[in-house]
Parts: sequence; C-alpha cells; structure tokens
Amino acid sequence: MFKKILIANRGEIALRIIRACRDLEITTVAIYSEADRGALHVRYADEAYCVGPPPAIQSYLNIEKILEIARAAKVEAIHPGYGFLSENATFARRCEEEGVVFIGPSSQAIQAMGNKTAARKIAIQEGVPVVPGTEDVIEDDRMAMRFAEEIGFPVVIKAAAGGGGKGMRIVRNSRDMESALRSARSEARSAFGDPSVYLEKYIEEPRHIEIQVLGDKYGKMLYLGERECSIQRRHQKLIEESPSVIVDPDLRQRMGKTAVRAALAAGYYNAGTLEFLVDKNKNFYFLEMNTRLQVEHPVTEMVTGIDLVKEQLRIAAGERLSYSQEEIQLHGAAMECRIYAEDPENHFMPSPGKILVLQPPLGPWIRVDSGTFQGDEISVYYDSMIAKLIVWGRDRREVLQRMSRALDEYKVLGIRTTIPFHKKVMKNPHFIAGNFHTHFIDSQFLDGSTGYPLEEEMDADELRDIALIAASLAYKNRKDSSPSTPSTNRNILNPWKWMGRQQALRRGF
Amino acid sequence: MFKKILIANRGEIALRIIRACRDLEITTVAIYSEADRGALHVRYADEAYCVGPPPAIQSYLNIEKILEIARAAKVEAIHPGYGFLSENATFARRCEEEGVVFIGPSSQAIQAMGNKTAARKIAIQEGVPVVPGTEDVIEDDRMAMRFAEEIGFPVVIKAAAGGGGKGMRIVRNSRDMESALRSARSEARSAFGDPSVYLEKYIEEPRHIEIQVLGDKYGKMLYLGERECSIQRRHQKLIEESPSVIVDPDLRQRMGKTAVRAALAAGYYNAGTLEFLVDKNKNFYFLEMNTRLQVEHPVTEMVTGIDLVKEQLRIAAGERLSYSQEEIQLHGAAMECRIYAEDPENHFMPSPGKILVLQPPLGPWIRVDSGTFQGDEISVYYDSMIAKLIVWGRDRREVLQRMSRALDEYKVLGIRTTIPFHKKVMKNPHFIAGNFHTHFIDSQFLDGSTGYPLEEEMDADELRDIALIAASLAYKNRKDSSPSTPSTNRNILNPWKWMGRQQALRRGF
Amino acid sequence: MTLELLVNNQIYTLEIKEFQHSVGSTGIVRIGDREYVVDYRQLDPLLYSLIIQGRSYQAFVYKAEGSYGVDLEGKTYSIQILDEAGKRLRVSRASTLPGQQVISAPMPGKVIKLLVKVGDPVEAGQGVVVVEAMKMENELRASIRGIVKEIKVSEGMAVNSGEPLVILE
Amino acid sequence: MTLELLVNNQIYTLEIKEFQHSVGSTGIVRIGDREYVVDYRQLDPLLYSLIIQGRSYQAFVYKAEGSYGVDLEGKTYSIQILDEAGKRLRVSRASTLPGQQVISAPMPGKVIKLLVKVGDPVEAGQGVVVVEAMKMENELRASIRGIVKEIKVSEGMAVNSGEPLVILE
Repeated sequence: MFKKILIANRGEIALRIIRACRDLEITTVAIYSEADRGALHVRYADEAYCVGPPPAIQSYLNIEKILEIARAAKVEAIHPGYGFLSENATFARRCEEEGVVFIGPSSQAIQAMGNKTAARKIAIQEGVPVVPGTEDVIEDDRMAMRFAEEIGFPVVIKAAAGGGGKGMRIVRNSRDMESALRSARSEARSAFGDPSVYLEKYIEEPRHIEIQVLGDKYGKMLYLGERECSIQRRHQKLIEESPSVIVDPDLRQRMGKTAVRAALAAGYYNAGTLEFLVDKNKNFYFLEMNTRLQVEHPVTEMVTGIDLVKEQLRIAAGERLSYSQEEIQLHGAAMECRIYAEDPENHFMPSPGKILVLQPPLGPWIRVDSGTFQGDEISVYYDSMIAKLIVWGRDRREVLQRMSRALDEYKVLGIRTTIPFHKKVMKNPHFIAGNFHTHFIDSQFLDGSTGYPLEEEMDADELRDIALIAASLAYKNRKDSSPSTPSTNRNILNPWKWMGRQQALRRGF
Repeated sequence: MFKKILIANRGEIALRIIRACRDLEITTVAIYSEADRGALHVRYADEAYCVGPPPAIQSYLNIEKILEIARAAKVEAIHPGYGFLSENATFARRCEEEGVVFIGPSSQAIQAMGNKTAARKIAIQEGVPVVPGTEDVIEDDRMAMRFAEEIGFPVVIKAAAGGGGKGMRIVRNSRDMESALRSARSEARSAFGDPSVYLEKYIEEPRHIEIQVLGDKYGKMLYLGERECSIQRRHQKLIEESPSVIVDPDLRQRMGKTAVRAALAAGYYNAGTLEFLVDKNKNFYFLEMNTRLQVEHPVTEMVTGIDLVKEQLRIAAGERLSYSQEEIQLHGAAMECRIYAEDPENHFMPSPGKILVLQPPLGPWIRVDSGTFQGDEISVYYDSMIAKLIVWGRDRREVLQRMSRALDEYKVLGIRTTIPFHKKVMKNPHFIAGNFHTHFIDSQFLDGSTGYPLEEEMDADELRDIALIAASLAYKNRKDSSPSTPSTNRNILNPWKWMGRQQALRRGF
Repeated sequence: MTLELLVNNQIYTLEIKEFQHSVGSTGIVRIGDREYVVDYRQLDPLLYSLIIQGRSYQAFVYKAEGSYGVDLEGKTYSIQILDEAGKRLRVSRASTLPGQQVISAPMPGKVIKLLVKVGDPVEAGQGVVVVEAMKMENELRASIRGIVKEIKVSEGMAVNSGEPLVILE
Repeated sequence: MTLELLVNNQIYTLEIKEFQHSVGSTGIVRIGDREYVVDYRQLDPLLYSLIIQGRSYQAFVYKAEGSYGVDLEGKTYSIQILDEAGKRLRVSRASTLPGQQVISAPMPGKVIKLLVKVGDPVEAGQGVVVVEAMKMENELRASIRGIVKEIKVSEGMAVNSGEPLVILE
C-alpha cells in the first residue's frame, strides 16, 4: 500500500479521501488555492501546499503545478476526487509519465469511456443497449422520417452543436416531423451558428439509474448495485438512493452484467459508474460512463458495506479485489441529500457567505460528509455543494423517516441551503411512493415567479409569535448589557459577556 | 403507535430516544432538573417540564413528580432510558397503576429478573448454567471443602454482607482452604460487622459477554447476537463490541437460545440483556439480567440494522415483532468507546467543567450518540459519560482502524476525557489480537502512582515546539489587538474582534 | 418594556415583563391579546432556549442587515425592531422610488448574457440577465412587470455583490 | 519580539519575526537553534491552522488558569508565557512550602471516607480520602511520601472544588 499520496481536490471529497487514508495510515498531502488557506481539508491533511490563486484554472486545474508539488512532497500517488481533473486523460497521462500513480483508471480508459461518442460506440459493439438515434447529422428529411418510424415515436430532434434545450423538438407523430425539423434547424442556427440536427428516440419520463462497478488491474470487475438519481434540478442531482424502487433482482443483474461487460471492454479498472436511462417498461439505455468516484458513492457504501475510496487506493496500489460478485449483497436502503449553498426559493441561486452556525445531525445511521465548518466562508469560486447527508435504514420507509429527522436537526445558518427543500421533498406523496422521473422536481415543485416555494407552516401564527419573542429578548439583552453604548450590532454576539452573565445567573440558584 | 411519550431521563440516552420518537413522529416530553435547564435533551424535545432540584433523588428519581408531569402533559407512555428508574419495579408498577405504559418489561418481570438471587434461581430452574457456588453461607468448613472439590479448584470465598473485594480470597488448592476461610471471615467481620462467607467457582480471566434479547407481548423472543464487554475499569464498561472474537456461530446459538429460554421463563418482553461470564474453555455462566436498554445497545444496532429503541416503542405499543430469528444476521463488526468526562492519567477521576470546544468526528460508518454541546457545563450531579463513539466496519480490523481515526478527529476541550486512553487501547497488541478479559485494563495499563499513563509521543520535541509557536502567536495577537488594555484573559477569545481582523486580512489579498 | 417589531410587512407590539436575569429567567410577554409565560435561557451568543406553556423551542437569533434573523424550527424570520434607530432606518429605506426595481448581483460573478435591452417591456418572473458564479449560470428575474429603464453592465463584465445591473420601471 | 515560555518545567526562548497580519500571515520563529517558517491563520477565537515546512497542524489555544492550554494532535500542553505579569505569578505561586502537599477536592462533592488520621505516615500513591462526585467514589492519593499534618474535613461533609481536605508534610 502507498505510504503517501496527494489529494488534488478540495471540500468534502478531499475530507472523505483523507479519512480513508487515515484509516489505512497513509500520509496525506493537500493542495489549496489562496482562497482555501483556512479550509477544512488543509487542516485535516498531514501536509499542505498552496497551488495558486483562487480561480480553479490557476489552481486545482493546474496540472504542472500539481505535479511539481507531488514531486517536491515525494508522493507515490494522486487521488483526483471528482470534478476538477478527475476525468482529464491528459492529467492521468502526465501522472503516468511522471511515475506517480493516478488513483483512477488508465489514461487510455478515460479516453475510451470519457468521450460520450466513443463510449457509445464501445457500448454498441458490446451489445449494450443505447438510446436509438441517427448518431450522424440529418441531411435528408425522408431518411429522418424513415428512421423515426423504425425506432418509433416519440422522437427528439437535437442540435448537433450545443445543448441547453436550444434547437430541441419533441416529435410525437410523423405529421409534425417536417415542421419540427425546420424550426429546430432555424433555432440551432441562431443559437449556435450551425443548423445541424440529429434524431434520437425520446424517452418519456425516464429514470436516471446508474450502476457502480469496481475493477482491479487483473481483469476482475464487479458491480455494486444501482443508484437511483432521478431527483435533479438544472440537470444536477439533488437526491440519490440505493436500491431503486423500480429495480428488481433480475433487472439489477441484467444491468450489472451489462455494465461489467462495457467496462471490461474498455480495459477499465478503479471505481466507475455507468449511467443509464430507464423507461416505464424497464428498458434501459446506456448514456455515458463516469470514469471516477461519484459524488453519490456513499449510498452504495451504506448498502454494500464496502468503502469505495479504500478500494480505489487498494486497486491503484496493485492489490486484487478480495471478494466475489456473490459476496456483494445489498443490505437495507440508503439515501443521500446534497446540501448546496443555494436558495431554493429563488431558483436555486447560489448563496455564498459566512456560516454563522453549523450543527450537523448526529445519532444512529446518519452520515455527514462535509467540507465546511462553523465560521467558514463559502466562496464564489467553487461548486456550491457544501455537504452531503446520508442515511441508512432497513427499508426505504425507515430511510425517509430518518432523513426527515436528520434534516430537521441540521442547522446551517448565515447562508441559504437546500435543506428546507429536501424536507419538502421527503413529504411529497409521489416521492414517498417512489413515483418519479428526471423531470420530477420541475414538474412538482417549480413555481414560475418565486422558484421553488417552500411549504407553509401549519402553526405559522404561533411560531411567528415565538420568533418575535426571541428577537425581542435578544434585543433586550443587548440593551441591558450595554446601556452606555448605543446599538452596536456586535454587542449582542459577544460570547464572553454572556458567559460572565451566565455565571451570575448560575450563582443566583 | 403512541402519539406522545415522556422520557424520564437526561443526557445522550434522552437524545437517543427523542431521535427514535421523531423518526416515528411521536411527540416527546422531556423532564429536567434545575441543573439541566439548558441541556440538549430539553431543547430537542417538543415539550419540557422541570422535575426538581439538581440531586437525582429529588428530580430524575422522583417517581410521583414524574407521574404528575406525565398526567399533566397527557402522555401515553414513559421511556425510562437506562439508569435512574429504568430497573425500578416500583416505578413500573406505579405506571401500570396510573394507566401509563412503561416502555420496558412488566413490573413482575423486573422483580423476577432484576433481583440477582431470584434471577439465578429462575436460571437454574431453566437449566441455564450459572457460576457454581454454595449460594448459602458456609457454616461447616468440611462441607466447604467437599463442595470445592466437587466444583473443582480454584474457588473464591466471598463475604455475604458486602463487596469491593473485602473478605474475598481466591483458593487454588485444598491445602489453603482452612486458613483462607479463617482470614476471609475475620476481614469480613471487621469490614461489614458480619463474618458470613460463601463459596463460588473462581473463573480465571473471564470474559464478560452479554446477549441482547428482544421479546414482544405475545411470547415471541429473539436474540440479537452478543456483545463483548470485557474492557472495563472500576467494574464499569469502557469499550464494547459485537461480535466477540471468541464467539463462533455455534456458541452464539447456544448462548442465544439459553438467553431466550431464561427471558421467556420470566415472562419477559421489551429489550433485555443477559450477562454471562465466559471462561477460557468457552464455558458460559449466567450472571444477571438487565431488564432495560443498555448503554452499549448501539453496537448491536450497527451489526443487525435493528433500531432497538424503535422496537421498544413498538413492543410497548402492543405491536408484534415483524421478523424471525432466521432474519437476524450479523453484518460486519461494530465497536463503541464510551467518552467519559474523566482523567485517565489521574485514576479516571471525574473532570466536570465547561466544554470549550466540541467537534465530534464525521464521515463514513461513524456514529456519535452525544448528550452535550460546545459551551455546555458538565455538572457534578450526574454520571460522567458525555457521549458514545460507535464505529462499524466490514471486519474487526477495519473497525479498529476507523475507531483510531475517529478518536483522532474527536475534539473535546476544556475538560479531561477518556478519548486519549481509548486511542492507547486501540494500539495495544493484545487488544488488537482480541486477547483480553475483564481484568485487562488494570493488568495492562494501571500504573500505581499516576493512574493510567498515556502513550508518549514519538515526535514530542517537534510537537512541543509547534505548541510553543501556537501559544506565542495567540499571545502576540492578543497584544497586537489590544495594546491599551493590559492582559485581560478574555480578549484573545473575543470572536468578533478577529472576525473584523479576518476581513481586513481577506481584503489584503 | 414595550417594543414594536416588523415582520412580513406587519407591525406587532410586544410588552415584556418581569424578566430578571439578562441571560435567562421567566417573564411574561404580551403580543396583542395573547399572553405568553416565557422561560428562556441564552446558551450561546446566538442560541436561545425558550419554554413557553410547556413547549420547548430552540431559536438562533443573529443580526443581519439591520434586522434580526431568527431561525426557529427550520423556518427563518427576518424581524426588524422599531426603536428610534430602526424607525429612522425604515424611513431612509423608503427612499427607493415606488414602482422601480433594481436588479443587483446577488454575489460576485461575471455577466454572461443580457436578455433585455433598454426600453424592452418585461413581465414579472421574466429573466433579465445571466450571471455566472459558483460554476453555475444564474438567471436573474424581474419581480415586477415594467420596462427596462437602464442597463449598467455589459456582457463579460465582472461584478461585485450588490452591484446594480439593470433598473426596471 | 522575544518571549520566554514555560512548559513542563522548562523555559524556552522564542524569537518571532515578520508576521504582518494579526490573524494570519507568514513569519519566522526561532526556538534555540531551530528556525521555523510559519504560515498561520486564526480561524476561530480558539483555533489556529499552522503550516510549517509543508506540515499542516491544527492547534486549539485557550487560556486556562493563568496559562495557555494548547491542544495539538490530541496532546495537551500547558504553557505559561513569562511576561512581567507571568513572572510575578510564578513567584507568588512558589509560596507553597517545599515538601508539603495539600490534597484538595478536585470537584464539588461529599467526603465519604477518611483513610488516614493526623500523624499517620503515608506512601506516595497511597489513598488518603474518598470523595463522591458524579455517581462515583474517587480516592484521592498522596503524591509524596510523608506524614499527615492536618485534616480539614470530616466524613459526610460537602466540599467545594479546590477546598483543601488533607495536608501532608
């Protein structure tokens, strides 16, 4: 096993990796941008080096500077976490060239599976189902029509040059095809300067379900069940769980074996994830592969008992996977809520700022993977995800109850977070019943004017009175304790004054 | 299920019960002594009522006052936690009389199994092995000799009137019997005014292993594996784990079935624990039954996935256990370290006071059941246990690694705790190998003069230099920020001053 | 002691009586015709425990932009106390022209796209400008219906928190 | 700036240079012939992050009984800074008679049992008095060998923290 590694990341995932390293008594080297000097991952690592100015492109994405630190600190390996350089084939290759182990797949495997089109080709070769589509740009409208009839309506026209819904048209029958092609091309031209479009089968209300695989360098590849990731907003995952309510043992095995086949075909090792769309009839279609650890890896860890980061370290160090597919059993259910510094009532607008109070929930079957601390300043330079709340239960019902409780206990003050929104989702009858798809959040919760309004409290009047009382007592205390200094905002917050006053109170007993 | 219950306890176990109630949407009523007005359990409960002055006898043990609150708050049931009134048959009976459900066994079962002698009689009737002994006082020395030869040496002579080792003699062969009896009687007379002694088989270096049982009101009784509780100091448990390294599936089944038989014989329902001594040859002897939830219940929860507090609530509400013995499987391994406010370097002397900093460990497979908070004052009135740190792993080795890591992360400042002592135990080769017994802590760690000295640091010199640097920077900051006010101790601790200064620093970028 | 408090655009009058210790004791608070017996304890600079008619509450109270933020059972209230300073503040705040809306940058970032130009009519809820921050593009919307009066930035410009971007009328 | 610090009964001289910001910056500290380049940041009233020659440390520093308590990697140091006030303190503390030990109550509690009487010889480590607190009986022990000079309490008496119980000589 390695003696010393560098973690080329920040935030909760850097903490997660440091914890795994500590378990294995591996010395850790953190890197930090100038904005992150006080960050938690810097304090938790054994060593820490500044990697550059705040913008990621000058720091956490600066390949040569990171390799320079790796050389100077004499590390054996680099863990990229997720995001940043984790799926960067150039970085993986540069590590290989420098003789530093990249804790992930080989640069060739990243190249093969990291590119969506290339991965799709490998998948098709291996007989892995993909969303049927023309792949190439449509030159001839009649060919498009023939193809649509072949794969069946509805189909979707997509702009070849870009995304974000621009130049996209859903076509439900052959009558609409011609006009849809025309308007899609015109929109694509004005949005991207290129009218090219292609055709794909439209999966209605699909679920986003992914398979976790784990493979060593000796050709052993295992699947660790699925994760249900359909709860998204702005195409970003909000809530993930394992198992999925719609995946039965047979489907799990079929998807798992398919995923293993595709990963093996790419010569893959390390932890990896194959993303699928699943339609109402439980047909699954390969979307893409993430050649790295996922944000939502904890839900798989909770149901399998396998520490994925430790496995990544072992695999990278050349160890063999020590168990078989049969030994991987899913126990109970797990769910993750991502805590973003965003305002759900204002279209999930980022909410950077100072965290005045941070109280994570504790107690049974609660896991918090957090990258922040009370007093921390959430900066505008990086991702807004500040923590993940993961809950395990014997079944999904227990998970939902426990998650509600944990969300209630979780206090993050000073910034807006997605916590109140998650509470609302936990009470949604469709969500509770397991009936949802990738458009669920927008279709159920979006309100045009305010964004995603939160639930109204039942006992709003009484609560409001209590809030008024609390504010007035705070105001009174401030006045009582400083009659001479008129209204300096900070006085109320001076902890040492009240400590003295508290002692006076205690003596009063 | 109940709509509202009262929790007749404080500290971490009150929190634990409130959390289970919140999961089940049961309204909670806390009671608190005047010393506990600011305690965590008061804030986490839905309702809270003062039960009396600080001493437990006037508050948490005040049966009638508690029942008065229960009536006024209109609760359906009372959870006693552990300690205090949890094994008090009178309290259970009074609850029954008042028509409030006691969340525990019936008062008769407490009476039957709560009394050590009565429980021993039931056990013998049921064919449960107990430590062989004369039970009655030895009148005739020759009978004692005959009995000793029957059960085999070594035997132990114990004073009938008391404990604490006074009047106790271990006899290893028949030659020493007569003089041992004489001196034991004389010591017993001078210590307790009563020379009566009795004889028991002496179990050398035994392990303390207990079986968790769970029974409903309809005669279904299950065992949930064992807990290894041999790591004790002053006869109080420090570290518990499940499974025990010496318990194989066969022994587990035999002990489990024995425990179930004894519990059923007493008409028991609720969660309960049967304590056994296990000798080197894996013979087990029933010691006593705890007719309540145990402090160390989380290790069983972690390996079985069963929420014992929720089960207690369900059983008390008259629900049936919903699973069978076969469905109870132990997954992986779990360990608990009890965090006491005590100074291990000074004979585990209590260390009450103010908690200046409290940072529990977070991350994968870590559970913290805590009853305290940063700024809390650990009072002298109650038990010194302030929290429990529980860790799960795929096997014991993983648990030990993770526990070491979690202990390193756990910061409790302002008082002394057992955290550094636990760290030392985790590194002890005998403990790691699983070779220990109930005298292990004293035989391995006790040093006559200082108590239980902690490990010396390897890099003590360098660390000391860093500590000196930290102290001098703190001193310098204090001087820099308040040149006019000479050395008021609190200045350094004013958080609002440094916040302003921090902002100045940030602008300096 | 009598206080006027402003929350959700409504003013409440509170009468506070009989509290003896400044960091914890029992007293009475009247709000309109509702009377509360309040047992409170300040446990932390920001943390208050209140027991009112047997119910236990945990409130975090902090100063934020001239008013008190109160977090209570996961709900956040913004409460202004109308003492003399507060009343002055209120008056000065009212100086924003009625019917005008200034769309400001909610955080430091970069203007990615202007979705309107001066003179354009906009509906309430319509996107006006896109600002990038925290790796995300954030569309800022109009909260009133009106027309674009002034645009103070151009695409690609870096902006600071609170900086006005677009003014609607 | 040069400071004298006392830890574990040894005095160290520290020379501190070049720190510019009071809550975080880089500077040099010399201790004897050892020189450290220190990059530090105060993150909290009690919490310091130090990076020294690439190694990252997290130190909690708090005032405790006239000296600084420093928690570093789970180890606690008690450090006294010998400024003028500190030196005076040190002198006044030295007034305890040499060879004498005052056994005081470490916390409020009740005297359960006196294990010695005046004139008894005691060994270092021998139990002298039993005090009950936090549900436990705690045996207080002699740290020096000597004889019992004075007993200031009787069995059953309630005692406060720091109250002298037995004096040995």
